[in-house]
Amino acid sequence: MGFGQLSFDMAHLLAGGVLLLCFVLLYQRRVAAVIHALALQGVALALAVAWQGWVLGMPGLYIAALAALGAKAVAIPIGLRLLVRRLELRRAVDSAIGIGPGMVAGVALVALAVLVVLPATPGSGVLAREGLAIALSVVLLGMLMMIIRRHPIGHVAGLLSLENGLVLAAAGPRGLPLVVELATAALVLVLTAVAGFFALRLRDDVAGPGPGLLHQPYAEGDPPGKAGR
Amino acid sequence: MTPGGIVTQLVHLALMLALAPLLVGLVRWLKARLMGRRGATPLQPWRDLLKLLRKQPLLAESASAVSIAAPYLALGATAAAVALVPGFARGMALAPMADLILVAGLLALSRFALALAAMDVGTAFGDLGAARQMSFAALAEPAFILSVLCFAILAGSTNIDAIGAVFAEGGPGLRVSLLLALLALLAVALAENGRLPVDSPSTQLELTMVHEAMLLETSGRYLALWEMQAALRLMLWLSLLAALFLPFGTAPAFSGVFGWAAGLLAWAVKLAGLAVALAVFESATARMRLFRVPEFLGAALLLALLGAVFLFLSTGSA
Amino acid sequence: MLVPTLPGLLVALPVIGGVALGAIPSLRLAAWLNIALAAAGFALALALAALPFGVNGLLHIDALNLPLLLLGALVGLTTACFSAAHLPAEGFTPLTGRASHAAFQIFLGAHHLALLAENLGLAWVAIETATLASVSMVALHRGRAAIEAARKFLIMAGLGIALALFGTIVLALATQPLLGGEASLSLGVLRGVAAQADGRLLSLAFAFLLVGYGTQAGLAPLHSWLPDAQAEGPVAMSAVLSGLLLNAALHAILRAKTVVGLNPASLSPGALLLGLGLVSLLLASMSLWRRRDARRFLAWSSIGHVGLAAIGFGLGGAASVAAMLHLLGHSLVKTAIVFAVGRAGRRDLAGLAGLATARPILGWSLVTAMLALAGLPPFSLFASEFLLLQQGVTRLPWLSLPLALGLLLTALAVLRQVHAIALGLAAPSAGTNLPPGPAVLPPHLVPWMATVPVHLHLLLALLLGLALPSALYAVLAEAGRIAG
Amino acid sequence: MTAALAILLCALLLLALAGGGAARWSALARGVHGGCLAVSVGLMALGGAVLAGGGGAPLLLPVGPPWAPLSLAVDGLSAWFLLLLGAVGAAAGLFAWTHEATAPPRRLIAYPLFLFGMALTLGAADGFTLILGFEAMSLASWGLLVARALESRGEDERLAARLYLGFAIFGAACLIPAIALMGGLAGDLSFAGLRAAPVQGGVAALVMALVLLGAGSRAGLVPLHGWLPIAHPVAPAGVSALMSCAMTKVALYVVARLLLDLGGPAQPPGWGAPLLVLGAASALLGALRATQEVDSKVLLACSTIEHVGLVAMGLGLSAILRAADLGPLASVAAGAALLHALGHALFKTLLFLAAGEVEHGAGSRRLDALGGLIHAMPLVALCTLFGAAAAAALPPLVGFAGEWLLLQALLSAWRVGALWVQVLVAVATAVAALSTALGAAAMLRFWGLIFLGRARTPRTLGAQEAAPPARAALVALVVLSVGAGMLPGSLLALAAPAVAQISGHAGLVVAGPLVVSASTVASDYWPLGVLGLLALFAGGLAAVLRRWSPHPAARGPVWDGGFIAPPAHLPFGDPATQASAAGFAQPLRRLLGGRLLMAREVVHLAAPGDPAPARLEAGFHDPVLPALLRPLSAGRERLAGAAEWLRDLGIRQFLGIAFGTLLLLLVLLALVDPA
Repeated sequence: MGFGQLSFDMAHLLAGGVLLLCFVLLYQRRVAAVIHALALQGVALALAVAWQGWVLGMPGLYIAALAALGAKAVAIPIGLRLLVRRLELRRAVDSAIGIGPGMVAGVALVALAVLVVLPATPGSGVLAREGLAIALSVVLLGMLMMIIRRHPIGHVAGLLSLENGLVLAAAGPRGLPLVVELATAALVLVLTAVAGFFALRLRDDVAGPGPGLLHQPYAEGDPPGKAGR
Repeated sequence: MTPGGIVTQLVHLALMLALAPLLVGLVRWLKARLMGRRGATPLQPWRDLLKLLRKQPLLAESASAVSIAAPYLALGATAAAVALVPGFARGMALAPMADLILVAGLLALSRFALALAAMDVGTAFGDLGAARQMSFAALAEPAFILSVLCFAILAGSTNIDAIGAVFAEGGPGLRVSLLLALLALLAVALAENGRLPVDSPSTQLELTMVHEAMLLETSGRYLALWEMQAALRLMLWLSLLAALFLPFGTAPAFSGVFGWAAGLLAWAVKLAGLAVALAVFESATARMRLFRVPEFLGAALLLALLGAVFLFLSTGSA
Repeated sequence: MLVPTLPGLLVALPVIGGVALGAIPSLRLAAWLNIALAAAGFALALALAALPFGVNGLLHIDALNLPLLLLGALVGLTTACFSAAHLPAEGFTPLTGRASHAAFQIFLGAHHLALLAENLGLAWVAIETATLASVSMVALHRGRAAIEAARKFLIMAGLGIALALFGTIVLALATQPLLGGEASLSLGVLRGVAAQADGRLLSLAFAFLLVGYGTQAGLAPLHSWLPDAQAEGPVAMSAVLSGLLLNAALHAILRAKTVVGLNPASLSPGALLLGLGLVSLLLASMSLWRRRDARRFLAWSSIGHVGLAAIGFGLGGAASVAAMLHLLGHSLVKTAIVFAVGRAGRRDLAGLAGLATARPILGWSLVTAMLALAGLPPFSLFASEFLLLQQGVTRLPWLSLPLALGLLLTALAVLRQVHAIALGLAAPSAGTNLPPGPAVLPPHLVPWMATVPVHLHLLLALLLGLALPSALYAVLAEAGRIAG
Repeated sequence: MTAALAILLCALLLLALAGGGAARWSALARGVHGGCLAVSVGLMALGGAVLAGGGGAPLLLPVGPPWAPLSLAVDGLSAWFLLLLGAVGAAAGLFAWTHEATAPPRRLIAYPLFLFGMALTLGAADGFTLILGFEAMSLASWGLLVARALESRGEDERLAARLYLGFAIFGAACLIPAIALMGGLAGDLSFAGLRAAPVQGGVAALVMALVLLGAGSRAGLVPLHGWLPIAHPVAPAGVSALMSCAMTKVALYVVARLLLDLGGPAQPPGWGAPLLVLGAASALLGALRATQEVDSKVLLACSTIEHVGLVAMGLGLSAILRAADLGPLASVAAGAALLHALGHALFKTLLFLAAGEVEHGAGSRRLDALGGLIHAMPLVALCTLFGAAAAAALPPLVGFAGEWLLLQALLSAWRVGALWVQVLVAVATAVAALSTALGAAAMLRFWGLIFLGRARTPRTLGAQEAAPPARAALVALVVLSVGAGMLPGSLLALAAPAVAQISGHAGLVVAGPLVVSASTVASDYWPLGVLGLLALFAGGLAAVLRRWSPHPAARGPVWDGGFIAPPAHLPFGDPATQASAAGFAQPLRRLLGGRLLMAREVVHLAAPGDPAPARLEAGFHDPVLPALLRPLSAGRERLAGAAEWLRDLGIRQFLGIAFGTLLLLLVLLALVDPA
């Protein structure tokens, strides 16, 4: 590879920053802190992507970085803050399995990701694999967050973090085709998801309170004793 | 179908028909003597039959053609069976048809006809007798067929004539299986003929009757036909037992008049012996409760099965 | 980017039309335009069938996507017809009605694109679009339950799509070293180098693609959104969900399988697919029994049938042909049932009891379709299930027990409902509670538009089962070969 | 020949289409029934022609999936069953033509399709067509049951239809894997291909089990018989006859075809044992239930189970004997099975149609509501008597011929060396004889309670003789079954190709027109001779007595053991003085019912001083169906309940499951090294 060691070290440093911020996200209990960490992660991601764009000489990645910066570091955190205030959500993001076990699970996931990706056949780029391992870890941690957090913001943060991992993976290798388009599409997806999530939540609140509606209108399950063939 | 076969067949049939009521009379007389009574003459059944034939029959208002036709059918089927079972001679004209299963079938036919006649009028006793008779037959029939299995294995055929021929030559010798089959067949014979301990042929108590219960509504010549059928059936069974287990002295159809005479003598002795045995047995036993009868017949069935299994073991299962 | 060729037109027409539909205020006009667009799409798809197979820019046509494409265009047309007749009963406001029409057409375009795309990235974008379009159709429907279903759909599908993207990227990474550092997402290129690529990375990619697209395909245990979304969306949505979205997602998995399967060092993608398929079939065969809502019942049945197709594709060989035929037959029959249930106007299964007595034509059509769904002859599901069972049993004898058990339980569960419909005492208000709405079609056309699709689908399923044209069979056999 | 079959099948499809039009033109109903009648006669002729002259090459049809194009062929085995189907179909068609001048279209569509399915199963030349026909048969007959349930709107009918369909699907779920396993990897499902590569070893055992479950459930073999007495009586009499006489035979045909013809060669002796055991169990349980049932058609359906069991015993025995290289004996057993199948088809059709006439005339199927019908319906009574006597295996009728051959085969099967076979066969012999005797008791009870005695309800007195076409059907069946009983030798000669296919041996040693013989040394059976003897003795006796005892019989009131004359308000006597259906069954209920049928009798005595009468409660139930279904149903419920926990999860848990799936795959990836 025709680049100096520095460029890879730098890329890994930035990617590692994104991963670290995942753990920060896992660690946070308060909504405001989560949103802050999310914004920071967006900044780190934008930096990583931009660095890749510079290293690889792909100006398209600058656009992706800019989009990431604009959306994830600025727009989404602000939007989330507004929504939290508007919907009067709880301020604490409680976790289903506790912070400590959550961290342990996160470390285990990272270990799994490394186990899966790193045992390389000779000849393929070890360094590229490291990047992939980090991206995989970020994706898995994002999913973990979606699962262990009970708060809506938890879902959103997890999804966004997951998407950060995707962009990280996409921006890593050299010459992935359509990378900008894919990154944009992923961003659109996440934006739609978040927007849709809250829009539906808003409509839901307008319509009336009470969760678990799906299970009520046709409370399924036969009455006992009516066990036909 | 040799001339000798035809002649012996005709003589056999005539003798059977003539002797059947006499046999019944003989058993009754012997029983009476054994019980210390004087008893009616053995000719009494024939007298009863002729008297009944002269009387005008009385049919119930609800009787249908079944009551009229069934006795003929039953007697016809029994007579056909009787014609097939060898008596004093072997190799009679109908010998190729003399199949044990067919005999069982003909007996079933006459039983069926009797039960139909019993149900025709629609009385409690008739129905009760018919139901009981068919139920007992349900156990008697498999016992009979399993005994047939023993013969089929030993003689290679279910033809009575062929079995008799093989046994007369002493082919199989004495076997425990044959003893078991004999016991089973005896039980079946007692049940089929409505003898003690299954059914009392001379009971007056309707509740315990099987055979007589079915004849309560008959009279005149129909009653005569039924009585004759019963007598013929007893004759048939005794002849069958004699032909299977005491095949000695039976004359071949071609052996001429003197041979036949010897055969007749042997047959008469065998029948008389069996009649005495029956009379002695009946005098010594009491009638069992009705619902003990299945156990009796079930035991016969198991004996026959045991006989077959012993046979498999002793023939070395090839 | 899309060159104006026939395949490109097939994709572009509904998308442009959808945008236009969103701008038309008159529901009546929109309904007719909707039908016209779908009809044009169907005609284009038919014309496409006459083209030779091959790659055309970013799009390609081969035996694997052509039958699904034809099916999609047909179901799109019949669904458009049906929804025009059924629109008054859906309770749309003019605004949501417009949006719903637009979403429908965009969904169709995205679906076609997902099938036609030769580039995995493009396919991913198409499926994302299709999913979002169907989410919005659910979300636009009336009622809070629809909103909650849409939320569930959105989260699950969003996660699935994200995972699928990760899988796509990993796939590109795995082949990158072999392409001289230039990664590619073109199927042809990937297939060319897959055999030499790192098997572990390919397996990783397939794992993500399977879980990601498997969520859209409704494979258990990733199916959770499907029953709710299908039950709470409009009827048209329900139909295309079962009929088209699941097929498109499964098609994407198959494409990934064709690439990964070439590498001997990868985890066998067929085995993974078989496993998920088996789980789906068995879970569906049990879950069907406690259903009370008709469309949830149908959704669970879809899960089972897609699972069955996955088993077939997982087995490969002749079983793939069976699975292809099964997908076609299932879509036809399932959409017919969705139409009929929608037409009956009751959504609880108990409300359908006695329908055959109350409304004989509709009821007996429904009974026939349900019998076909249960895999009874002479419909095509019987033929495909027969071949599938035959292949499964002879290739993997241990499979015969779970497979036969799953099929038997599924069929019995369906037949229980058949009995209720055919023999049940008619529910007091069966078929009378269609909520009023503005009529968009002349009254004499309504019964035709509503029932002809049902019968047409059944007739086609019958033809596929009894007299499969040899040309189509050749295509299916080729598709089976491609799918491996 | 095969083309003729194809034409007949097409005609049936057209008739089904025409049946759909009967909603508008009600005159079409008669046309459809007439058409079915004509096609049935055609099937009969076709079967006869093929048996006499040989069939043709398989005919590939232009329909069907490309990997298994439908194909038709009629060989000896199919032809024999086609003959049987044609005979039953013709009689049922005549009955339907009489009684169903108007019928709803759903029934007119299903009826020809039912015939179509059976004919297609019999004419199939490959496994796929066989399954297709089998399923068409099951579905169409289900349609007939549904039609009936819609008309009567009774809970029993609905239950019957549901059970029926469940068992039909179950049969398909067993038969399809069985045929697939037989086809093997090559996937050639044509009979020629299947015959060329017979299954072996464990696969063979699996195939046998599946076929026995799949086809056996349709044939009504114990323990899968539970639906049969519920479903068969529901349909109209003609359809009941078709179900009971033709459909069970078609299922037995499938067993014979798959297990004996295609899979039979090169199997161990144990191959036939399960069939023999199941057959014996069916014969016993069916006959015993027939002695207990109180509904005439249910009774007949149970009797069908008995006779199907006897046929299955013949088939199983044939397989055992064939495996032991006792070809001639195997052919006796196979001949017994085929002859009895035909005989049963004839006399049971007669009985079902007669039961239908009785229901039509006297308004009930309950034995307790009938009685004395011989006065009102003499011809029906006479015809039924022939059928009942044949079913009771009385010589010289057709039922006896089949059972005679079967017993002969059983009696000579000890020649198979293995001790277990010998003991098994001995027990089977006892069971066969026991069921025959039980069957006779059941038939006596059936005929006697319906036609003899006095009317048990006033309605019975209003019964009328059957209509002329139905009478013609009954008389024709009597003639056919008596003829078949008289000429079993000719029939067996006709069936020689079928016998050869089942047993691998050409046919009976001695099977002349007048005589049947199990072998040269074993015994002979001369049905005409027996008839001659019977006629001679009974007729001669009647002639003699006419001379000697010429007194015409007088009529008087029934004596009845001295019962008082009936009161004026009971003009036909107190029905309570006749045996009821349950009462007539009492000896056998006590004898055998306790264990096998869970029979019970409880006397409820009133407390001392209470003037209430004592009551006897008696009854029975067949324990097999509940014992089979209840655990299955409970297990299914438990599984369904277990699957429900998924429904109650929240979105977080669903995400967790998806995550878990992904993690599982990753862990698999980390652990397993595929290279």
